Amino acid sequence: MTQHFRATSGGRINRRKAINFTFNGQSYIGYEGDTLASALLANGVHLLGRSFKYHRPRGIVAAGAEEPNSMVQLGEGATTEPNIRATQISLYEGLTASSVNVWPNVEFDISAINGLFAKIMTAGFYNKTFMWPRSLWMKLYEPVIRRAAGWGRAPTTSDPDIYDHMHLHVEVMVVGGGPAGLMAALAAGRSCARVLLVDEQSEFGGSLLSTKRQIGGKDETAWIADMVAELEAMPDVTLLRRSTTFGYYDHNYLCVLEQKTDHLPAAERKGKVRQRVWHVRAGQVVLATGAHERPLVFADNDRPGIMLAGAVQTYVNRYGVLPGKKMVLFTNNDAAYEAAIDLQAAGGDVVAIIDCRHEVSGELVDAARALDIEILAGYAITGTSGGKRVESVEVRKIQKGAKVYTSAARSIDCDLVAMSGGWSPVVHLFSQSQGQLHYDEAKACFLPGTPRQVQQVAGALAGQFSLKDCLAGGYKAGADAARATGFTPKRKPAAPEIDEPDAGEIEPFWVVPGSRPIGEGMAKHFVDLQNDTTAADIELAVREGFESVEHIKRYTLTGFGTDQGKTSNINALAILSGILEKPIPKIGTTTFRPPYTPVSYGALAGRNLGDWSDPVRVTSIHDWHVNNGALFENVGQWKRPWYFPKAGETMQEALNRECLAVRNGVGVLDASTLGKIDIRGPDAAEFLNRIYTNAWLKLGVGRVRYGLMCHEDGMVFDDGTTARLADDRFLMTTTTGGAAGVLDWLEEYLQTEWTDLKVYCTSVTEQWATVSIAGPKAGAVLKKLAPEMDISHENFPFLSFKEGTVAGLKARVFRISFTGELTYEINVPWTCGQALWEAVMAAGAEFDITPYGTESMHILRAEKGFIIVGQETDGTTTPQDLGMDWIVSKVKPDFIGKRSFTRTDTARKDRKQLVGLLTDKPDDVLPEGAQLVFDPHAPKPMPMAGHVTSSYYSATLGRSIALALVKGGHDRKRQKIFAPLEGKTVTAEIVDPVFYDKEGERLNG
Amino acid sequence: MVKYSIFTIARNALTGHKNWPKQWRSPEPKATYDVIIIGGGGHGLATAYYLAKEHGVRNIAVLEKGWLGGGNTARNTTIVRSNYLWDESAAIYEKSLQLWEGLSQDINYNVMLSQRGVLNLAHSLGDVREGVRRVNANRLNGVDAEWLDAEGVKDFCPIINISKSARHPVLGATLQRRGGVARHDSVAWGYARAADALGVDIIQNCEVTGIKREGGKVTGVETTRGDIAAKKIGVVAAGHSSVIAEMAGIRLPVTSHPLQALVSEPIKPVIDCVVMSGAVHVYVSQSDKGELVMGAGIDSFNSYAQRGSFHVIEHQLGACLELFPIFSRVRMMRTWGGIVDTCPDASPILSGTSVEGLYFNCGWGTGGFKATPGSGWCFAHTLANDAPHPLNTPFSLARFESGALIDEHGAAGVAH
Amino acid sequence: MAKNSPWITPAAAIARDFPAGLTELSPRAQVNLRGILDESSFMTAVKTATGIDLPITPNKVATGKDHKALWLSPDEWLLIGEGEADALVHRLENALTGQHVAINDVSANRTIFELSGPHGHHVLMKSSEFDFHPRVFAPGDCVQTLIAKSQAIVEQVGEDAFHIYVRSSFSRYVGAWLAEALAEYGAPA
Amino acid sequence: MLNIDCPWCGKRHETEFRYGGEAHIARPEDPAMLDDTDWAAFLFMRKNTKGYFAERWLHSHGCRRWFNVIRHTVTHEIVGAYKMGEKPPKLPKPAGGAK
Repeated sequence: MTQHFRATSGGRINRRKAINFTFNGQSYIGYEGDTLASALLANGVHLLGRSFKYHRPRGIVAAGAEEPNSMVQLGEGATTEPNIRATQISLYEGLTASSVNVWPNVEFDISAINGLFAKIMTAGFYNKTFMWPRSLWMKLYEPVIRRAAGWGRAPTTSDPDIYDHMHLHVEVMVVGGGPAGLMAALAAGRSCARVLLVDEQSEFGGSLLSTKRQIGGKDETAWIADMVAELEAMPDVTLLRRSTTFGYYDHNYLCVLEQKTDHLPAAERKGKVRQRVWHVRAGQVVLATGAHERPLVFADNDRPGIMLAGAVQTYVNRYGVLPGKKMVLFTNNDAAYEAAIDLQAAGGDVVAIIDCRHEVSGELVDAARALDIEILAGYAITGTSGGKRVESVEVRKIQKGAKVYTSAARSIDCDLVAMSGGWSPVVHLFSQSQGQLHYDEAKACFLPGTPRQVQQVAGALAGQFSLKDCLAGGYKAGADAARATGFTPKRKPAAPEIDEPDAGEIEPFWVVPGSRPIGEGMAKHFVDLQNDTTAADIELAVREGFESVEHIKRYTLTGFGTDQGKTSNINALAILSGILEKPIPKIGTTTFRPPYTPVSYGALAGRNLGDWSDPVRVTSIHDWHVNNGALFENVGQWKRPWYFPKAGETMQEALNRECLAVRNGVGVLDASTLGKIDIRGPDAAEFLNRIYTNAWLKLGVGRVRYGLMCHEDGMVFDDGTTARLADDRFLMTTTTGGAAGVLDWLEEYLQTEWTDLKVYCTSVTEQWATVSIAGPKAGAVLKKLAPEMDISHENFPFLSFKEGTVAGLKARVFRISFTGELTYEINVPWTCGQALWEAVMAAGAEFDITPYGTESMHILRAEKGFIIVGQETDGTTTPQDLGMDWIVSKVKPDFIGKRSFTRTDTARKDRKQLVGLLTDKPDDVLPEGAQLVFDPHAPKPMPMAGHVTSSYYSATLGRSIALALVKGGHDRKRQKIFAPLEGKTVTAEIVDPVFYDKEGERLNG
Repeated sequence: MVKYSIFTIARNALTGHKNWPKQWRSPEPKATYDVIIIGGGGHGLATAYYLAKEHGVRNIAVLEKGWLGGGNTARNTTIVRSNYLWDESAAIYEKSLQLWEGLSQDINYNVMLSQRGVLNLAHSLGDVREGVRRVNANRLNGVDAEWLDAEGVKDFCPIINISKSARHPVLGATLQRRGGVARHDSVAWGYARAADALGVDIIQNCEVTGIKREGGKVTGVETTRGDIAAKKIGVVAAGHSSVIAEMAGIRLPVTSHPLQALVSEPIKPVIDCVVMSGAVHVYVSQSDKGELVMGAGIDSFNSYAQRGSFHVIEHQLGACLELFPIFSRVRMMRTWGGIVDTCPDASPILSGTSVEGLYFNCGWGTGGFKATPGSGWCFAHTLANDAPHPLNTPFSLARFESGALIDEHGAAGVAH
Repeated sequence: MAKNSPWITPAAAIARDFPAGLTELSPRAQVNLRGILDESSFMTAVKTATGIDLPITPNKVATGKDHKALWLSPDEWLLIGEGEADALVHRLENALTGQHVAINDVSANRTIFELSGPHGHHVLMKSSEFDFHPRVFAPGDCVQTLIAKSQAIVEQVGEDAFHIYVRSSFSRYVGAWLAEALAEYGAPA
Repeated sequence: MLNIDCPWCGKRHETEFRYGGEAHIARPEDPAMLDDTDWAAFLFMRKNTKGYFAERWLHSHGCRRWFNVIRHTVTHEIVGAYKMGEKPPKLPKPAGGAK
């Protein structure tokens, strides 16, 4: 194929570098610098897709982010991407793309049959039907609706590309690299402020890329190059191209999507970061986001070949493409005339300019006349024809304020309709930053009002529509921004001489009637091209009582497409204003929400995937566990060994082996993950006395005590042992998951409530690796490792600790027990953990020392009836519920949580209380989480008595055991209780929660 | 009320759709009503509807400061389910789900309830324990619930990643097949239309600025459209409950937070159920338009702004891609925020107050949308009888004094 | 000394894969010190024990002959020196007897990475929300912030060199993250 | 992403902090003397101000200090931060639009 619609010269494309690409299976050639849209237009391809509801043929409307129609499926396989606008795809060698949501193809799309039912498929259609018979909704109606859903397809495999994030702080961030933005960046940059300039295009210049201008004696290309060169030479100025500022959040926090490789051929992308999200905190923000041209709403304004006048100008001037050879321009303003003039200059033919204003005059009008272009003032397009491309327009003389135009129709043949309904400043980011908008009658657009954040606006966004005003406004905004952040701008340079035509006047014209009232006949006046919302839909919505603009949007889906209504929102608003006969400012504006344009999930996730999705914490003995076949359990962010299966062992076999080793010989556990907090100061004991439910003042130095912590509501939230290292010094341990929360909570009380207490808390969790050896042979192992330590029961009793040397390492050894067996917990510096572990394994070898994991630990402690916070408790459990009254001081006047114990519900006698359960059949292991009832025959909803919190097969006892919370359980010992499971009901007896060694005789080995 | 059906649509098509009546009137406020509902969202409109329909109260005004359905009704992720842990929660949400199941027919407005199943994923042994506990509790409470292991999850939702080497692997899930999604706007509009047909005055753009009281009883409200008298006032103002409470001189145990959500661009259907993961904060379903609808966790700080911090969303998408690697090249199209008022126990308040005639329905936190019909039904009962229905008796303000909280925090039941 | 002889650095297993610009430092003596700034005897005693005037300006580092002190909070500093911490702890304990202080040997509590070279800044920009620009953060500055979602102390030790102190249990994760963040810039041979 | 002014460390991103809810709630001197209503008020009743609000933050990943902030709960404007025990800054006059 050849590029029949490529102008013979001009454009910012590289004609020496041809690029091959494929669209809908057909091969084409474009040039470097093209977008997919410009290259397709150069090849005469206008039909890119179908609309959502009626599947009408659709083509390219715009040349940038505001494009409502031309979404394609880009690429294939693992890197395919749905719904990318052809206008935003830089052409690269080997690009493949296809139309979305068409079947079998875009030329012949079966679903176009929907068009026949257009009269029925009005706004609100779904709400009013598909209700009978009820059973068919899920079986028939919804599946059919769902099949029609969506545009493109997600890939079916994971994404091979890399994404990441950057964080940047600058004094001045400039959004938009058009003339105003460039000037703003220059002014701020020259002041030496740190500046970030961001633009979504592949090159800076904004509107200057689409127009021909002389600035200070240079053409626009030279002027842009000079500006960029000066900015690039500044060390603290960052320039981001192909980068869209998509979100403007609180406190001048903005997010930018930089597309780093999407314009490269596949082979050059490998190993590179594909997209990067920049998180920017800016002292001042200069918004210079420009303006979008508005379409005109007229009968059948959706045919391929009908596009925005500014887009025509862009295709002609930037890409050297003639989007058509016979163009009709339809406008309500002078500025759009430039598109006609430029097309004609590039070799196209402008057959007529239809201007809906009755009086037209001015520099641009004169220039068009000078080119012998016919100007029909006071006319409008009232219809179009053509199948997959516009072929002619129907033109009528218009009467001001008329609901229909009855004048004679004239048909004009054409292959391109350029339209311009005026300009809407791109207020999206300004709105996102909570700034209020105001409507400017003269300019017929919404402009930024008072900002809520520290920012400036400049250029077309600020209503500065001439280049001269843009340059001046941009410079001022940049200088003001720099000054506000403490920098001194250089003296303002003299304004350059600029050659530009006078933009002239605009006369708003929101909807163009045809020969029949809107909504009658077959003609459709599209407002939102992507969602097929028509002016008639808006009228219907109002008729049905929807008057708020938000209701209208939601009822008709205006602005809910992937373009988020960039070209349709203001037209919809104005049409609504006309119907309600209320001025536009009284209608309100719609809300602009992030993102400005869609952002891939991959970019938003950045590198926070897989192993990076959440920090992984490991102990210093982790490698040993891995090398010895441990399976791991996630506990908070920690990886803890779950159990250590040997070859061929089932999980239960491994657990049995591990548990029996502890009961009969010796086992070893990595307990390094417990939180450890050094608590020091003259008031440390008093502090613990207030924090824990039990008494701490009299604990002797060298002794250890177990404690429970409650929140003020009386509910248990953490537990652990605390050792008194010195009169004024304690070492507290917390649960693995609770460490950070407990430390914050301790600091909260010290810093905000009890500021008179002299206590310091220091986290030492990772200062100490902890190896726990448990079992009747634990003493023998320790003796070998610490021959000099007196570990006799008299001199090293339960709940005490000793400092000394273990395996040649300086260590602290605690005699505490979570298994009920003789246990030594040995603390050595974190970095010596593995050395200690290996020494323990070597010393224990003769006793067949067995490493065990969290699961065996849970079984062993359950045999002893010890709780695990978070398993036996769920935020609704008091110490008394757990049968742990013994640890709640009756003497202390106050401690955290005490007052709550006497509330009427908390003091109830029939609260759920911790008990043991023995199933009638010893082999039945109740599922953890089984619900318990007293009457298994009660009808549903069945009154429930509690639930199983822990349940295991105990190899020690040769049967199952369970812990449960049961209503009034403490007084129900020996009663039967039932667990109605799916398919069977298990009967159990309520027993004491201590199943093994009730007298605690095994503690001493 | 004109009955909606395909036949009515066809008939109207013949006349160019020029004869559709308004779905609800826009009446001027009267001087006096029997009951005033403050808040024209789903819950408020449902309350008015059931008051009129079930209790015969006809002289009702719903006062809405903006546009009806414009609060959290318009801003949620549309998930409907009833698989809550505690008996009290399960009962009220199950009542709600039962009302959902006949709602389109009841109010003659298709709310597009799509019961395609809700998975709540478990990622740790603790999650599994909680999930199994909830399934068992649900079953005994008459709420449909199943436990699926990881393979079962994959069968039910094939695109989910159940790799054991994932940072937070999927170990299983609870499944409620009757759970699903509904069309959020339609719920407000449908209730509004049905309530209006029963004579309820829905008054939009009418902001309440004061609660009038005499001798410890309410006598009416001051509004931006004048004073309106009523002996009973039901406040259903979601995020703004505290603001109204302050007008009446009472305090509530609620705080308001932003809750963010997002949708992707519409893509061809890839996921045919609702997947929720409380542990990694992912809530996904796909709308009938093809958008992936996703909710995030609440922002930690108090706020009345309908926006939150972006890192909450970025964090959520990282977790999302762990579960659904094929979403990486799908693009986020729109984000938004609502204001939820949350109670210390993550359960709602439907209760009278120390001011006679003043009732509050609030504190639904992130779980409000699914409760809409049940909440309205119970609150209507409470307003009509000046006494709570057994279903909402546990959700009184008194529980904060007695300590009888209904703590859904631990049970992953808090999320959406 | 015996105490640390079998010392295995927490990131040892991955450190051999680090690209140029990233290393795990050999162990340093690290002592966490808390005390009341207002009590002049405290400052004097610390000066006696360490030769350092503790930094009282937030996020500054004071450097003495054998040690340096990093400001961590209004009543907390991290003292760093070569070798074992015991001697330093003893000197501090002796000098501060009778005062309300907390002195903790935390030498093993944190792993120290050194990030250096032309891309150190970029890696920090990828990994942290803190502003490490030379105008804001310079040699002699330190900061407690998040690096790759993990709490860390970052100290600038030279024009292009940073020390990153992370909790030892996070060191594998953070080390691997930093290595990967550097990878984009290619490993100079 | 709020930019929160830690009174010691200066402005840092919100992710370094933990939220602490309403400020200036003192734990009762003698909880035993309170009836259930007053105790419930201490436990659960919090101001939920729409407007300028005094709240607590903890610089949990920085200097680990708790401090107070005055922040507007609609605009999220931060008027100032102050240390525990210090007097709050003067509130600005309610600005237009920020009800």
